[in-house]
Amino acid sequence: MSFGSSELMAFWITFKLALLTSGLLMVICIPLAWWLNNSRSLVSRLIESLVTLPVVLPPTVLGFYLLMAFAPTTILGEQFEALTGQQLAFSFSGILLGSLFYSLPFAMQPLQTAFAQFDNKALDAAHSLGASPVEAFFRVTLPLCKHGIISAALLCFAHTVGEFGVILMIGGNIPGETQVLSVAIFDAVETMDYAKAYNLSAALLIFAVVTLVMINILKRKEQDYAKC
Amino acid sequence: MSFGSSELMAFWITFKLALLTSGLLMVICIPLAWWLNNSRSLVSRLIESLVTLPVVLPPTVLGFYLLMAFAPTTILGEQFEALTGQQLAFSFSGILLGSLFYSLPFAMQPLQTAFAQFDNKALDAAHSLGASPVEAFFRVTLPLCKHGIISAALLCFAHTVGEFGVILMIGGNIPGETQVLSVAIFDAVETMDYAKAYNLSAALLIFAVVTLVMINILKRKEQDYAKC
Amino acid sequence: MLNVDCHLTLPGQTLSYQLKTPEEITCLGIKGDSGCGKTTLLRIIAGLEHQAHGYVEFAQQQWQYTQQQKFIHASERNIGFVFQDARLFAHLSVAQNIQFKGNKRALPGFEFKRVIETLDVGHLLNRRPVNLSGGEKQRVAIARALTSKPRYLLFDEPLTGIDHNHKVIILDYLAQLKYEYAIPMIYVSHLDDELKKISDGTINLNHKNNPFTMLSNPNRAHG
Amino acid sequence: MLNVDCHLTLPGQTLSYQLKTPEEITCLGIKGDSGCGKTTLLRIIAGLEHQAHGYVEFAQQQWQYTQQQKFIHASERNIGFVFQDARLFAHLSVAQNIQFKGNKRALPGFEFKRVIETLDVGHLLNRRPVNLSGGEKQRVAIARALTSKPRYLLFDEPLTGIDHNHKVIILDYLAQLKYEYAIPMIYVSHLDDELKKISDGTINLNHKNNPFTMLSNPNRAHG
Amino acid sequence: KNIQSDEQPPLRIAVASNFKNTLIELVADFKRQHAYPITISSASTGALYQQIIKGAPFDIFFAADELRPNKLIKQGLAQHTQLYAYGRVALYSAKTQFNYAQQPQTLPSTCRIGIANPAYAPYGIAAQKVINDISALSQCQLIKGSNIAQAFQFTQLQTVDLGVVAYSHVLEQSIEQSQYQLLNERYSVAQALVVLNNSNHKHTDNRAAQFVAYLHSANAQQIISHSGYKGVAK
Ligand SMILES: Nc1ncnc2c1ncn2[C@@H]1O[C@H](COP(=O)(O)OP(=O)(O)OP(=O)(O)O)[C@@H](O)[C@H]1O
Ligand SMILES: Nc1ncnc2c1ncn2[C@@H]1O[C@H](COP(=O)(O)OP(=O)(O)OP(=O)(O)O)[C@@H](O)[C@H]1O
Ligand code: MOO
Ligand SMILES: [Mg+2]
Ligand SMILES: [Mg+2]
Repeated sequence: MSFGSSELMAFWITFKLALLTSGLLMVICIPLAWWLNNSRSLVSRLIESLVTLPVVLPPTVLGFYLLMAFAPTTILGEQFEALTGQQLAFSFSGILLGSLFYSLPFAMQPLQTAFAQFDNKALDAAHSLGASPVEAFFRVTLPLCKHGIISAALLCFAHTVGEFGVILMIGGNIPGETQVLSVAIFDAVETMDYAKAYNLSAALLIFAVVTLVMINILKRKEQDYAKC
Repeated sequence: MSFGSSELMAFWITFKLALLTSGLLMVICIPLAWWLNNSRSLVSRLIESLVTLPVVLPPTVLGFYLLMAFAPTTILGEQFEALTGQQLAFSFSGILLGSLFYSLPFAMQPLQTAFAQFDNKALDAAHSLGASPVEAFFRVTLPLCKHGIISAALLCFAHTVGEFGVILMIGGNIPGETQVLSVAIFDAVETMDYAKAYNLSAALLIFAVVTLVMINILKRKEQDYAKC
Repeated sequence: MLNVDCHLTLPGQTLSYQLKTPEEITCLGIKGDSGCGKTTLLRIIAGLEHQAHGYVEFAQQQWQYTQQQKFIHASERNIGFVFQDARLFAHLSVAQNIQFKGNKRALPGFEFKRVIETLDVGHLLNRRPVNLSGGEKQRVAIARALTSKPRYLLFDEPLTGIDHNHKVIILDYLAQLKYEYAIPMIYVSHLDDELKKISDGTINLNHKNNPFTMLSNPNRAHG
Repeated sequence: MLNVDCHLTLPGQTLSYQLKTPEEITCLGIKGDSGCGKTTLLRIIAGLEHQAHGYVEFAQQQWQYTQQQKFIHASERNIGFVFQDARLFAHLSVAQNIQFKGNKRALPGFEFKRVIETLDVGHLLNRRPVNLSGGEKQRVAIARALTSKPRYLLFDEPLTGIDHNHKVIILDYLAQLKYEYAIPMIYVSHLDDELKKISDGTINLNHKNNPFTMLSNPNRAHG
Repeated sequence: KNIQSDEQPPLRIAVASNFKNTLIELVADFKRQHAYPITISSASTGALYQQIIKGAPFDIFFAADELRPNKLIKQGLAQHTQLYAYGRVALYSAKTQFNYAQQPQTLPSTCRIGIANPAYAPYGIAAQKVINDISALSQCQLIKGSNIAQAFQFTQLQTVDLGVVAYSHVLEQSIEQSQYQLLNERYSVAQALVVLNNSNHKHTDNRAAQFVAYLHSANAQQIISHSGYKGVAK
């Protein structure tokens, strides 16, 4: 199979989007999940539930509401445009923001599971050895929850690669800017260019399998110490 | 807000579909995840990756390929029709099968995380007390991995509620049979009946928040013993 | 009573055991430096080491004979095992832990009430393991093993972390179980006074050749 | 050396401590039945019980004074703590566990090499905790606490599960640390001979009133 | 990457998915005279409309109906609409053992028909008219796709007995003559475009207008009618 420049571009945008989304989500969600798991307030229970919400809305509908929120007439859209001189909707920043929102639950759930199963007793040892709470978090909690973190990042990455309803709506399917691979494949199916849809899907799946197999082997190798 | 009978029907179908999907996925995925976590063969690594694949395909595209598989000209479609006298495409069984496929990764990931963090040492104790491997699995492993199981079921349920690309393709939007809520909301947005879209979304979100808050409070109550 | 000819390959080393003791022993003591393989031996006898190869016979029961593809699963050996690290079920209360196997009919000597009282765990029954002190966990673990209707008992340093007062009472009880009901036991400990009180003979795993010593013990069982 | 007036509410009970010992003690022994609150006391002194209310002073250091909103975080108390259950970091090798705090400059008496040798853990350095026996874990835990450049030492039944040979060597070393470098220590144990060897006075938590007994101990520290 | 002859952004065309393939051909032909970059974004007419009212940076909007362009004019986002093609509809059945497309009256009583959703898809509205007129179809169960391409796919995969589909798709997929029946022009879908007001500020040389003008050329009209649409030549 051979791809044109617009498909290669779509590959690149997809990769960039998925990587940024999963990276940023880890930065946002690791502290958030930790806080949710350690707080007992009703507020935290509410936030915990709100965070899962994007998942129950059909992506296109979520995209529609996000589009409304991103419009230059809203505070968000206005502020963004004032700051960057660029419109939020139909820009890469826009689809990134949408992806973050959309994949949030898929980052949160595995992280919360991991933190919930994490045994706080190891932290006492770290504190007694002079590690501050922050240091202990990075040197003890995170490594011991590595499996959950990899799992979360993986789900986010994969989910962002496959995302298309939201992106189609807030991205506007603009080649070279917001046209990601999933939208390109969707387009190919819609225009009944089945060969292209098949080739793009196959390339995507092969890329995904290779990445996943590698990650899973890695995960397995390092996993056993966790059972101490 | 008030809903007509077709919306109430859509609510009911959505609920039934989500419940069946998450229930069946638990039955399928718990043993599968357990096996994947305990096997070190390359085959299991490959299956582990394959299982995550549906997530990288755009739902509509996945739906298109599923529709191809469901067509009466394929073995699957033919056999199903021979067995039930009903066509697989555009039937409730069809969207159920599609949902199972589509939500599989969201069941597997939290389960695998939970099993990976599970400490096998408790099993030795169970065996020494006369529990067979199967009994020990049900009485020790499962309860100790409860958090991950709830998390997996939750993600599946929510994800199925929000699913629509696949269902749009293989469901055919038949009121009372395959028209789920997400498709109804999508239709409302497309028809520019924004009030209806808004009402349905709001109802869905309220239902989701209430369910999730309840589950999260439950989860929290029972959670602490895990840190022993 | 014990006849083991077995080896187990662990990452970095292979442990092998050739042990044979006279038949008339009821309680076999085991000692040896930390890391010499006491726990591993107990696990092999219990059937918890699936990678172990060889022959295991305990109290006339042939439990493993790898050459003949024979391996009785741990759950079918009717043992009670007290682990070095208690290993309570975190999701169950103390009462549920103790009744894990169900306690419809207790064996004579192992009556539920008697075990609970001797081990002084009655006031802990509604607690979760996470809310117990180290010694309390250990006592619950002993109670759990004893109420599981065991026909054989394996103790891995059961009384470490238990205070003197409780220790005396529990050890007396175990000695009585051995004496009255002739329950075959293995008892691992670092403390000679414990071993002297309960065992009829001891294996010192530090001594590669001829590790067994017979003790003349007034508490020797009837059976 | 210890002055504690403190209470802690646990699910189902409130533990309270009013303890005051003479200043000239270097190593304070603590004993008492299992579940009487020894570990909890140690955790309060270490600053690991954030819910404890009251006053904690140890070796002239005022570490907690709830009325004055004073609470020094555990990580700033310069303590070495040996937990009853080792509590090694599962994701780190033995060497990484021992060097968790970094070992740029060791305190005199706590030189890395000396600690490793005395605790006989040199051959375990590349292992993961999951691959250690119970006694080996405990020895690594002691080594980890000692190499962390502690100015104060808290031991919670450190030598349980350790065989006689190692025990003698380790206890000698601890006594020497106390004697030569006057490191303030608290040592919890059920065994009188251990306490007699290392401590200058003991608190028996079973005795609600007047729990402290001074020992005349030949190993009393210089400082 | 496209080398841009000047600093101007590309000409951005939004198109309803059913016309995308035809538009690609038109753009390729147009580019022989005009070398500037053109990008094509496609989605359903409804989605594109929503994006445009939220400020999507498109210059020309090829809708699949007249409704949405007219709305844009009412909202002050465009000046005037213009028809660019009539989409034609056909009956199509892939079940080769039957002759449903030519003789719908032979459909079994438990038949299923694939159509685009009449609630919002322009081709669906046309399909609804067809069903109303052909009594043999009104007994069938309707399987509604979200657009006309889905209706075609349902039919092609034989998951429905008969589909009311776009003639352009029939030609594109080289469907055999015996499997479809081109329907009367009465059922045609009038497709209109608008040049969006925003566009005029972006390009100095009226590119949008140039492209729209090109559509009336003989070349363009030939491409359109070859693709299965009825042209709009005056
Ligand atoms: N996490 C906890 N939650 C609730 N109660 C606890 C918890 N930890 C200990 N306890 C209870 O507090 C009391 C004191 O426990 P502590 O661990 O201090 O005892 P200890 O003197 O160290 O006993 P041992 O000799 O068995 O280690 C006991 O009654 C115990 O059951
Ligand atoms: N899971 C394991 N993986 C690899 N090696 C292990 C494992 N468990 C124990 N070992 C090693 O096997 C040897 C025997 O361990 P074992 O636990 O049987 O010792 P032990 O005699 O019970 O010691 P202790 O008195 O400290 O409990 C030791 O060298 C130990 O490090
Ligand atoms: O072009 Mo449509 O929106 O499928 O009728
Ligand atoms: Mg051991
Ligand atoms: Mg204690």
